[in-house]
Amino acid sequence: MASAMEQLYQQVILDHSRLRSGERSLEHPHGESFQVNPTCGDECRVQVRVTERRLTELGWTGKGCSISQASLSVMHEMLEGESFDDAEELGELFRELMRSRGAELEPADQQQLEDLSAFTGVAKYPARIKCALLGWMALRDAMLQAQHD
Amino acid sequence: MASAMEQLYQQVILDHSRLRSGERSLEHPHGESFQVNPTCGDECRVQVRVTERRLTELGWTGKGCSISQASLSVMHEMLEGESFDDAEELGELFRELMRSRGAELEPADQQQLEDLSAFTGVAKYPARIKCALLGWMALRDAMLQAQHD
Amino acid sequence: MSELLDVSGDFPLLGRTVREGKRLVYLDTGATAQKPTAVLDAERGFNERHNAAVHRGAHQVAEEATEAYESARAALAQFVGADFGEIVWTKNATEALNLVAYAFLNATLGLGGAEANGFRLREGDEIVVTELEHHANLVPWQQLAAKTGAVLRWIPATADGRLDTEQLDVIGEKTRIVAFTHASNVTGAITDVAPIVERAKRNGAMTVLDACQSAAHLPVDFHALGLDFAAFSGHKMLGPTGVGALYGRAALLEQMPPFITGGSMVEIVTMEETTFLPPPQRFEAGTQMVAQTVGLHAALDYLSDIGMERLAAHEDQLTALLLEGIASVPQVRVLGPTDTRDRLAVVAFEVDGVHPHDVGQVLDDQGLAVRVGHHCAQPTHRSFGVHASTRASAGVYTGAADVEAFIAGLHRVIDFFGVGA
Amino acid sequence: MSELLDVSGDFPLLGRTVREGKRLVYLDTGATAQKPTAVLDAERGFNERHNAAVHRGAHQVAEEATEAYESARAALAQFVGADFGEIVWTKNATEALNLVAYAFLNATLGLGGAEANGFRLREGDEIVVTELEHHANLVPWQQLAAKTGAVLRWIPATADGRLDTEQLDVIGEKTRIVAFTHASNVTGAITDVAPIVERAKRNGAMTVLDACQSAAHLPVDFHALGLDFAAFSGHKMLGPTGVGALYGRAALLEQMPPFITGGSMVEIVTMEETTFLPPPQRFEAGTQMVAQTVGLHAALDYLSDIGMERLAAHEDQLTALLLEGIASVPQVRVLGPTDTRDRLAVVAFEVDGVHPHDVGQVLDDQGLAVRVGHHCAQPTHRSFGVHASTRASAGVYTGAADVEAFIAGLHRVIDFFGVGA
Ligand SMILES: Cc1ncc(COP(=O)(O)O)c(C=O)c1O
Ligand SMILES: Cc1ncc(COP(=O)(O)O)c(C=O)c1O
Repeated sequence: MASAMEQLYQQVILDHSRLRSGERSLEHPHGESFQVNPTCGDECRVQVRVTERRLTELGWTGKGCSISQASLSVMHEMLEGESFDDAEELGELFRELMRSRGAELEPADQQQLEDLSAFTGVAKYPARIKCALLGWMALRDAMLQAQHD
Repeated sequence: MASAMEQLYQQVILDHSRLRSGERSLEHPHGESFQVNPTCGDECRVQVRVTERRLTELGWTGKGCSISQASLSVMHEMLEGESFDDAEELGELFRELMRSRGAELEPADQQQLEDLSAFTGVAKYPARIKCALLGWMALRDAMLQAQHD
Repeated sequence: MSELLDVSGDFPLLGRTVREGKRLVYLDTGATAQKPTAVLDAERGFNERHNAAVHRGAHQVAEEATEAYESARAALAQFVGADFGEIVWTKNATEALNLVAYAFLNATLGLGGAEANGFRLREGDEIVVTELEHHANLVPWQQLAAKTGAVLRWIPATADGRLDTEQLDVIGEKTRIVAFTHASNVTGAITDVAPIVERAKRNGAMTVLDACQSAAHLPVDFHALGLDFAAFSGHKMLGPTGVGALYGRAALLEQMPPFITGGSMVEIVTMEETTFLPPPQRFEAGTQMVAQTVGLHAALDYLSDIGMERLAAHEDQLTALLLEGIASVPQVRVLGPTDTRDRLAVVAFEVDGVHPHDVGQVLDDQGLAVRVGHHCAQPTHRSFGVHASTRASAGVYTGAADVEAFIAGLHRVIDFFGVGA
Repeated sequence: MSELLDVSGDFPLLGRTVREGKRLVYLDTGATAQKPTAVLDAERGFNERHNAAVHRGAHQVAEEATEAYESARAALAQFVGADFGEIVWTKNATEALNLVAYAFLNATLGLGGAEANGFRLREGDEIVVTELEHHANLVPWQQLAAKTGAVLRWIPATADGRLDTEQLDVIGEKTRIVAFTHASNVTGAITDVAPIVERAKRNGAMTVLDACQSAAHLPVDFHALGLDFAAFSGHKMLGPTGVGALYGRAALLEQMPPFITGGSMVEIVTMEETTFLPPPQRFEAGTQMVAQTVGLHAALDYLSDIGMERLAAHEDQLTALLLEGIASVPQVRVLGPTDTRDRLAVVAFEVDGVHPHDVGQVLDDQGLAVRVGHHCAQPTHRSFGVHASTRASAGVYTGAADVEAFIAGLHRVIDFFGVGA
């Protein structure tokens, strides 16, 4: 059996932390949010362009650990082009996963999470949950902003 | 043998706390000092009139416990009319007594202290030492002031 | 009369003797409470297994320390009827009250941006306190007034040591802050909070409750009381020294500029400037009293196991015994209500012709530990025309035998100083 | 090389395991130290026998509590080269630094009378800090500057993480306060205090030393250093959480208006105004962390028994081992001096291509507890062009085997993330 740490650093995560899908600044974003992890000073900025409650473009920049960077990369892959409703639903499911303390997920949820299910191991490390959620907090904020404009 | 508390409240002390020798306000004092015991808010004011480094008049007012009032009363009886030097010497001896933690004094000191030796028992109660010394702090201050004017 | 509690065996200190073998009768719980073994074990257990810097680092012990610290916060929030994020750890109630006063000062000096507008004072704004305050809930407001040009006003006390509810008109249009005690640590009187909060709200003033005595002896629910802020101390609630807390309504904490600044409460720091974390972290600068929050958590569990209603009923009976016993000594005058209605088991009194220090000394000689002095409430004493008093106060571990010993002690005081009838 | 100390058996927490049975190697002493049994016993013993309100009441337990509290102060004063009345208890170093900053603010706002003139700032006055400060010795001064119109300036760091002594000219005629660290909690560099104090004195500025790291690991003598103020924390010195102290030169403490106000620091209180006690009481409002001062006293005794010179020599050897071991890993860059001269056993570093959080996680998996992040010193990190690092720090209980395990752990990090050469 893989150790807790090996479960934490699944290959998907290590790959995405190098892939950095969606790492770019957008021009004229409709919404953006800058978030900081106070423990380490890790930062990320998420920007969105929106048409009819749909994330037509999603870009991010930032510096951080493999967990936070991979989380942003997967977020981009899964949500660019998707509707607000889908983004909110996925975000909520991901937050739930992070609160699960590493318990097994229902198969349906696992399926919906796709690559995000690789983050299951993070939930066992309370100090790392913030890393995984940092980009998602920024996304929620950026979407809120885009909605209000 | 008398208990520590009976040694604390010797008859001399109980008598002086009622006698209150020297309790009065002076007109045109050359020096005066007001002191407060922060634990209980007990207060005293000591006033002196001085001729050639001699305490020609010494008066006090205040409210406080039997120890503090008796100490003022004995102070007045022993020091009115005496020289600064004698007052300082006695004050120093009394402070020493208070630091003694209730140990027996040398016979010579005991003799010099006269009624003040009744306060030996106070030194066993750290919280009460301030009560016994309150008036003496005020006297020292008042003398200092009188000297400077 | 229901059964009194009988838990003194849980409190190691109460097993000791004083003054040459006399059983200690601890009647100074109003000043600070003794701690049950469960609290000492919890604190030590934390230090032996989980001590580390919280909210930092990724190692296991640090994770456990953080979990212990934050779960103490959750327990405290639940205990006093607040939300998790509404509890700020402080070293004691005094710091908690100062935190609020300094938030007003810092906002008035321009910090905190537009969000902090509600905390800016203008000359002529009024701060209302009461004549029954502990110095901790009076002096910080005097200082704030002196620094901002605000005016301090107060609700007076009645002759029997309650707030004079006929005089709530002191709270008016200009009032910005109403700081008042939930229970006087001198008279024991419990404040009827509702009309004060109602009047403060009507005038747009914020309310600050000193819950030091109440949170330790009564069930309290800050949300139900509609308060903006409340302050209290762990050491009065069977917890360790060195830990207290501020309750602040979430929306208000959000708006407040910080008080003490430093590590663990910042977001981005450059040499030039700093942005701050949201509450409660914004108000928790530097390494916190982590082991003490764990001890307090155990104290709250201990109190909850007993039940605050049951504790209050227990103490009501002790109040009745104390007042009854004292009434049998004609030389003694109680400073405070002489009936048990809305009253804690805190009884301050004068002995005719004997100074409180002397009263306390003779009681001490019999193993009776009481408090003498002004109990950090000089104006309250002045309202009774005295400058000091003796005070007996009870707690969860106090029993009927303690009260009996105390009354016998009072008779000995009368005899010793010869002030009998 | 002399013998290393071998005292880890005195520290219960170090006997535990983490992460499925791995021996805990605690290398986070720079954040907070573990506590020897003697400290835990002293604190508990106080709570079981002597706990009561200090400086109040006339009963025996209160007398004993007062004696314990004040004798801890005396021990601390002696330990750091100060007089008894020059030690003010605080909850941590952060509060101590804020106490000084707020004394300046309160004096500037008119409190404290003519005595406090030396603490009044005028627009354009300068406050000098350094680029090596912990946020605790930076943010309070930023805030003070923002509130008073004073200007913040700073002494920069060199490329190897020391203060740039070529740039002490920042301290000049307009300088009123020079606040600087005795030892950086990131780079470990120990400051040469004398030239800074000399220049501050020459310009009539007050000096404030952050002695958090130094007082815990070196012999310090504040009088000999000629300092005006110094701040430090008990929890870094093997003592309990929740207690720290400010050293202040007697003549200056006398002149300072209070910071936190409330009970036990007042003389006469009326509803209208208040007079304050002399120092140190003036700065100790409310019920203090009494049990924690007793624990700290035991910690000081423990350290004195070992001898601070011997401790420093022990840690010097560990520094050498750490730096040597790290030098063998080419992917690792030390943020700070790479020789042992004037340097604590605090080593922060970068691993090329691996984020500190990830470094720390893999170390943690092997039982190695280090700190990751900015260690409350963002500007210091920025001076190295990074925003976070991993930090290993040693203490009295650290041994050569711990350092070996750590170096092995670093190799595992390199392997795990595939960043080997
Ligand atoms: C150099 C330095 N200064 C200040 C502090 C702040 O100390 P505390 O958090 O105990 O207030 C620390 C420790 O965190 C430190 O290492
Ligand atoms: C009513 C009241 N308010 C405030 C305080 C201050 O609490 P602390 O000394 O724990 O800060 C006390 C206790 O001393 C109190 O009884």
